[in-house]
Amino acid sequence: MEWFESGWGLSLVVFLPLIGAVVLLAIPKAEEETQKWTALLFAGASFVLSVLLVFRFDFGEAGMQLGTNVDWITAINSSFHIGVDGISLPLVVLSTFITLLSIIYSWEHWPEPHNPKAFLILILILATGMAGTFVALDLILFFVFFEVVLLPMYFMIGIWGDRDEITIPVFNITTQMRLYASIKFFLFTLFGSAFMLLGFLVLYFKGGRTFDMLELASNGAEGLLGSGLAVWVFAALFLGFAVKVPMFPLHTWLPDAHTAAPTVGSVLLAAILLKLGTYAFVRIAIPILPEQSQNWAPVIAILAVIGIIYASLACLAQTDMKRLIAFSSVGHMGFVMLGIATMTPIGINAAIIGMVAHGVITGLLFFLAGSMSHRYHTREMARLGGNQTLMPIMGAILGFTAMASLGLPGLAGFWGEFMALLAAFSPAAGLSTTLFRTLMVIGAVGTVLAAGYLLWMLQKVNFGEPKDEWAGHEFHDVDIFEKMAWVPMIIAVIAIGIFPRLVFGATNDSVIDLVAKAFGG
Amino acid sequence: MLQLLATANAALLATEEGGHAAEALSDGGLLASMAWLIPVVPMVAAFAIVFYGKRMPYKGWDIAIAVMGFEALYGTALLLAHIANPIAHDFQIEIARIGSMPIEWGWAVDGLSIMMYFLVGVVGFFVFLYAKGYMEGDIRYTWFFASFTLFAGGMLVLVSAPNMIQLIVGWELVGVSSWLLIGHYWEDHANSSAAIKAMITNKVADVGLFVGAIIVSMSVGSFRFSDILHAVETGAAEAPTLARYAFWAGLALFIGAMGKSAQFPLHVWLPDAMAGPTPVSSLMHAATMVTAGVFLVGRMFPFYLTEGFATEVRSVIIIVGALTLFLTGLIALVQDDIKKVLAYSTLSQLGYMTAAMGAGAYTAGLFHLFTHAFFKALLFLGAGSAIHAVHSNNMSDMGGLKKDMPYTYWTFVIGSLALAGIVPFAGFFSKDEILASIRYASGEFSVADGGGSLASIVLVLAISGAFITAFYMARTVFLTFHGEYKGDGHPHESPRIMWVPLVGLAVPSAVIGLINIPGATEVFTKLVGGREIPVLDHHAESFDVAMLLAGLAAALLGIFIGWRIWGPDKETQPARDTFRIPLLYPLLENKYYIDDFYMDGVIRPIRGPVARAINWTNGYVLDFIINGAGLLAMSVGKVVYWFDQRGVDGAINASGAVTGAGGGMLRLLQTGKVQQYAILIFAATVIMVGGLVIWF
Amino acid sequence: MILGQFIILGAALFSLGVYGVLTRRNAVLVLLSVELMLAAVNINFVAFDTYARDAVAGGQIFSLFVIAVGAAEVGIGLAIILLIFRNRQSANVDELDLMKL
Amino acid sequence: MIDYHALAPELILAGTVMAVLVVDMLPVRKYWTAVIGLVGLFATIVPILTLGFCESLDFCASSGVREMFGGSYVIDTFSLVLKGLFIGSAFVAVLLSVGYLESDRFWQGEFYFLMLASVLGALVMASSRDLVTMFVGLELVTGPTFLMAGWRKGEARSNEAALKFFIIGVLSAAVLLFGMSLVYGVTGELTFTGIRAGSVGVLDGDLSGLFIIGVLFTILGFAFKVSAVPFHFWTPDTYEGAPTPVTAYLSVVSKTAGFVGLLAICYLAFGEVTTLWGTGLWVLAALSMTVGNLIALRQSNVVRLLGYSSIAQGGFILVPFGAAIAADVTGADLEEAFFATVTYLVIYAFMNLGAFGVVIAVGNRLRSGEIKDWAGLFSYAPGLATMLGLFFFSLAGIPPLAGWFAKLVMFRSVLASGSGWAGALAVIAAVNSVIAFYYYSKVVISAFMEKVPDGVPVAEIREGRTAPSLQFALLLTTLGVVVIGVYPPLVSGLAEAAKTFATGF
Repeated sequence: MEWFESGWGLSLVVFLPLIGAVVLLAIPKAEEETQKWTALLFAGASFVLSVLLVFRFDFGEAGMQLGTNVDWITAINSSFHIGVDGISLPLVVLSTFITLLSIIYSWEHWPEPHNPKAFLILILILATGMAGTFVALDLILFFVFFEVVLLPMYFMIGIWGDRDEITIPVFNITTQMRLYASIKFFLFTLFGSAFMLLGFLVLYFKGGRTFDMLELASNGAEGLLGSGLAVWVFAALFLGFAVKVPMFPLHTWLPDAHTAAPTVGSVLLAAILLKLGTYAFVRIAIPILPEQSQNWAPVIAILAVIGIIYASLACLAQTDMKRLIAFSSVGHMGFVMLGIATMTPIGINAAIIGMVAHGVITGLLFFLAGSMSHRYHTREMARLGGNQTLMPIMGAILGFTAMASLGLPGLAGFWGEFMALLAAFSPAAGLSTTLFRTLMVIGAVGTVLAAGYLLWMLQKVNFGEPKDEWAGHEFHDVDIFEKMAWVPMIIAVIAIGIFPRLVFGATNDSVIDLVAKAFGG
Repeated sequence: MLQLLATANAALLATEEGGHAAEALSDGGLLASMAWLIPVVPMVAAFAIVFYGKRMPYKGWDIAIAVMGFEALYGTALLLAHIANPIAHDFQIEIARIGSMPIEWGWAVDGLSIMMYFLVGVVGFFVFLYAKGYMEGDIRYTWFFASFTLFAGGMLVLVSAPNMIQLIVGWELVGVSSWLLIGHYWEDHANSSAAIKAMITNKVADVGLFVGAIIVSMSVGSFRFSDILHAVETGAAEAPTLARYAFWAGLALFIGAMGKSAQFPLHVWLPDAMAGPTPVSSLMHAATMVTAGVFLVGRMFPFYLTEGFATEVRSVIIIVGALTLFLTGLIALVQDDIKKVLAYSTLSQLGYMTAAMGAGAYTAGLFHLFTHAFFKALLFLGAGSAIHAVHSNNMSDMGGLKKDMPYTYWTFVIGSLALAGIVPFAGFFSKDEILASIRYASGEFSVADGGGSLASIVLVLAISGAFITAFYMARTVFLTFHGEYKGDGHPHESPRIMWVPLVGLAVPSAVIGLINIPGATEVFTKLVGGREIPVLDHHAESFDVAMLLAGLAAALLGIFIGWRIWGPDKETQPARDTFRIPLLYPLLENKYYIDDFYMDGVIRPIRGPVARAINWTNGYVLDFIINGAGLLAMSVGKVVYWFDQRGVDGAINASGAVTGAGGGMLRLLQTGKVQQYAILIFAATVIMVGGLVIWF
Repeated sequence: MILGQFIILGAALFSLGVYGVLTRRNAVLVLLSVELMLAAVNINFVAFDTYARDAVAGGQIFSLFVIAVGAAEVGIGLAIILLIFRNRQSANVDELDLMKL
Repeated sequence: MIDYHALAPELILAGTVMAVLVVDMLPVRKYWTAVIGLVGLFATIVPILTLGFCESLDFCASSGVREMFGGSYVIDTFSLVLKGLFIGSAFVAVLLSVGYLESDRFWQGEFYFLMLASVLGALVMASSRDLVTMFVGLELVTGPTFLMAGWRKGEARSNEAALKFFIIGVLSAAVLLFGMSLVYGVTGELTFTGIRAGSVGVLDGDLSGLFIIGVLFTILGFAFKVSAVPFHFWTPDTYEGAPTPVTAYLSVVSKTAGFVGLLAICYLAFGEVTTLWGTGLWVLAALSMTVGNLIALRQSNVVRLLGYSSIAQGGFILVPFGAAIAADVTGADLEEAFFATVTYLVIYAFMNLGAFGVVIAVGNRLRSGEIKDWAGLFSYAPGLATMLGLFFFSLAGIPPLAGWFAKLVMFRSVLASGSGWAGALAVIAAVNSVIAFYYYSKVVISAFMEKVPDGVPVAEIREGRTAPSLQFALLLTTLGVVVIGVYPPLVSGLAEAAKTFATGF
């Protein structure tokens, strides 16, 4: 296993899906079964290897492991430096896990216009981008992976997305949902990441001429920048990361993208893509620019809490089930950002478990919303109702997932929310306790609103008598592929809820180490 | 008002003396170390029922009743062991570590939790037994028992909690399973709305619980109750952070308790929770859920009692308790739905418990919780039995059931007498202790300062409450079981599976008060006092005769007036029940308009205009900026493109028009398109060159 | 030698050329105007060369190149103009607006 | 003495040009002219390689910089890399032309003759270090392209493109020459080194006015070549009207030659007067990016869109120098600018040629360059559509396609100088790269996400075959765009070698 631990294992986890995509290219379009099995094979192999990583991972060690550092673009001092620590490990596993389940789910659920080959290729490319972002330790490598996910997602939304006509408010332009959403998604993210890249480059030139995250952190790059410049660098990074998270008020791409995307697209978008932004805050912003992170922490925290309340209230006004779930993501990511903004080990731990939990739970919610709209051909909650009668298992899973989403203790979602609030009680030294404690209370109020919109959603969707329009319809309850995709997620939600060490066990040491290095203990 | 609070505090603080000498505590041996089974078994069983229940002979009820039987036995065993030799021990299993704080699952085995294990087990057992008969033929029979088991299990997780995290977990599990149970008949919109109301009201209170738990845990640096209470024990000087935020923490925790224990003004969910099947109401109002709040205050009691910590919060607690017991009792008077009467009576009794806690009477409050659990479960089951027979919840459809339903009648009367506080039934002893405690507090208060009369007012309210309780219970008994039958069909006594539990609960309702006669049998005092950190509460050494007489007199008066109004003349009962006192009646009928205020003043605006405004902002403000920026770029592109293609013509034509007289010039410039490009190039060059020549 | 006068001559010729390019409608005349500009360039080169007494006579050599290249350009230009004339019976440059907005 | 090894690329190409003419006269199939041309281009690569790897070769007489003709003609790594780029681009451009010309029965022999002659001019420009050689090289590049632009003789648009191109071309050549004459007059020198030496302190002298006009007129001549705003007006019309392979050639080879000339003359000749043109380049870069992108937003024709896009891309290429000079950077940091420019030029060649290749292939089948007519391309020609996506998103700079690296090094060199002016230009560039994505994606949206319009003979098109030469060209460029994108050192190594040009500046 020497080879495995010297970076090959990690590289395979990242690149196997990409190899799979290339292999898929060679398979004729007609042979759909072969395509599916190929995709499953590569995604499965990537997942198995990522689990193997967990077993080879030394949990007593806070630093980077199982990685490698080889030359890549020597001309600009950028190298192929990868590795995992406790912070990235859960996220890597999460990304391979969700990818695998997405492929399983897709088996019999192809959005229009069909074309499994192209769809699977996109999923696999996405998988590489997602896993790659979590293991990259070089800013340029990170940037590339960070951006690689854009194109597949753009095409997924644009080609397989929702074909409903929408009218853009104020300007009265009518267009198809998927076209508007896909380009909005891309432009937003590109805008953010263009500035993020500028930030990276300034870091490079002023922070010791290296793109290596670890070196930048240990070099004290921030000191080299000088505070005047560091503000701008942080602002640039913030823009890039915050768009991806997304943080209020940069979130408006998200409801559209999630609503328009095909089911698997929404799942991947919610489960993994959003995490890239928050992960970057933890991995890049805090270690490299600790002082600026601290200066900006109140702003981030305030925006995060505004996001929580704002998104929850917006949820209450939604009539479209998917859009509701999409807005709820903004709220949940608000808790994650609040945790990060406290700059404490507890807060960052909370953020990471929040990311994992949100990934699984909201992913599952999107699966459910997708499957339901596939059956009912509508996502209007007013037209649903009585789903529990028509499809008892689906309804039960929806109920379970909604409970998990509102942060029911004992399920995965609780830890992220509660621990983030916990951390807000005593933020890192130098941050205003009054502010953070106020935010803690407001954030806690957000949980009430979250309960409100989720329960009312359940009431509208699941409860009551079925509407007359469904009389005579034969609805197939959850099918085998859906079960195969969802049961592991349900198990994960419960397992993490009951035994959070599954995540904290990996993250805690690394987070303590990270915070200690950034803020000197 | 503040002045009042402050002086009341001074009074209340004075009660913090006495207490019990710490006895030698044992770790409980095998019985305690295996007590993890108590919360785990029902949780596992709930899932087992979901997946395998339908294949069982009794469709899952068999699993559920076996579990509850186990709980009752284990609870009883622990109780006996504890009485014999007080046990106080925490077991903690670390499940994660966050920062330097461990997160743990565990189980506490001490007086307080053992009392709750026993209570939940025994009352639960009877209710589950009864539920088999009551739920027979239900469309979701198996599912009901799964969620019912989860409900009981959640409560056991809660009471077994040795730390804040687990308490919250159990707390929310209870909440969510109550949501499932209240909304059991979710086909009807009203039922699911009631379920949501319960959950959301509880969630509002949970903000308090969260905040309180966070403040306390973070100040101490541990989630463990033992650590927190130990910090309290060592005093404010040793735990300055905790002491500094003690008021807010205590208040926040109490707000949490107010939700679960349905204290005014967060009581609104409980009456609506009647939408669930009657066994649910029975268990929810007796041993589980509503007791959680009082339990929490009991768990954290030293924190509220110790000088330098949250002592000031106690005046809030006692006021809230008194208001609840009095105001909700009045509402019970005007209800027609028998379950609603009982629901408001539960609220009122919870008010007693809370007031007792506020008065610093740990034992009295918990003792009332204990006795109340038996007779309230009994009353609900009895009411359920009547409902089962009549197929209506309304007392106006009942009447004269006495002769058809003897078991139900007699057990219901026992329950009612216990609730009314008639000697020697259980409620008499517990209520008396509460009155005595409050008087003790108010007495001290009067001595301290002649100004306020807070505790005295509370005492008056409490005694009036006793009167009201007896009054509405008399009304209920007479309207339901006496008089003429007003419903359809012929009511029959319920099957044995339903009346056996009634009898089973009637016995403790009658006699269990005897276990804690002041000065004589202080079993319960020792029971709940057996904790690792001693609870230094006030506990009467003997009967407070004045209070005993006052309480008893109020109760008897209530029964007497009730009998006078509804008792003697059977035919005209309903007519008298429709008697409406102006002003007061509408107020009570509309529950002081609190529900309306919440609905129209808070929920609807938030769900409606506020949410829509936010959504509007999203589309019309934020997106407007984004789309506007995009479209602006497009329009600028259009302008630039126009200029690129036509602008040169335009500029030239314009200049030509200006210099119109110079026709030659104009003609010269009316040139081809290629030349326009050339002109522009030259113009650009000339500008650049000119600029630079001037510059240098 | 009076350099200034030659420079002025060159500049004047150049300006005349520019004027011609900008105002003539006929493409052949435009082409001739460009030749006028090239002539101005040649005058400059030769004048500067002589004034500076350039040892390698760079200016003069350059002017030879300019003459040669100019001739080639005229060849190309006339070919294009002929082509256009053949296609649309006109060599007016202001009619070239097929691809305008 | 003449170093024939050093001159071998030019000589071989010149020989090829002759051979093409001769073969054209022989009674053989006309595509043999193309084959000869391709072989010749391929052969030209050989001496470039031997010169480049001279150090590790036994027969190579001397290594390092080779100077000839009194320093007027120089072979260094910079010129070698660019020569390689020219040859490679020309190779692809020829491949693009073959099918196009055959299908429309154009005159083939002369076309390749002209194209190769133009390439020869580009090779000369890369090495020339005096005004005369530079001018001759430039004219050799430009002259044949006038004719190539008008190659579709019967079509009015093509004629118009040629005439516009010609008139603006000769006009700017005249302006350039006038500028050169003034520069010569003030400094008395024609070689770049001489001019640089002679221009020390000239701005403070009596002749500063003449010198300024000279320098600016010279730069203007090149600005026309690289179609920098506001000297870009001919570009869209010419690009649209000219045969598409010619447009491809113009937008890559001819444009790159312009950049090479601009760099050489600015740095080597006008190195002492950076204040004079540094700000100018900054403005040109900012204007080109912004105006090019904004106008491209409005385009409905793919070729015209690519025309404006290439204007904007030209702006991006100018950014490193605009920033570096505005920030008054010298030495090692300037190497970054050269590195960035060369990298950008190489990657730009791949992606732009590829984009035009797709446009030719699709245009051949659809007979339309209107974006809306391309709707649903993915459904009936998935391969071409995918390549379209690759090239257009590469142009937009989205990883992992090669364009991202070009943009990255561009930003990198800007920020290397670290001044406020440079930062401002970086921000402008960043915003522009977002705008650019919008119009590139417009084409992609049409091709991938919209329904096939009525009346498109889908079945027929599906049957249609892309010429093998075009397929080969597309394969080359696709591979280039993807492989470079994933492993940029392939390009950065070349650019590393070329950046030594800046040393000593």
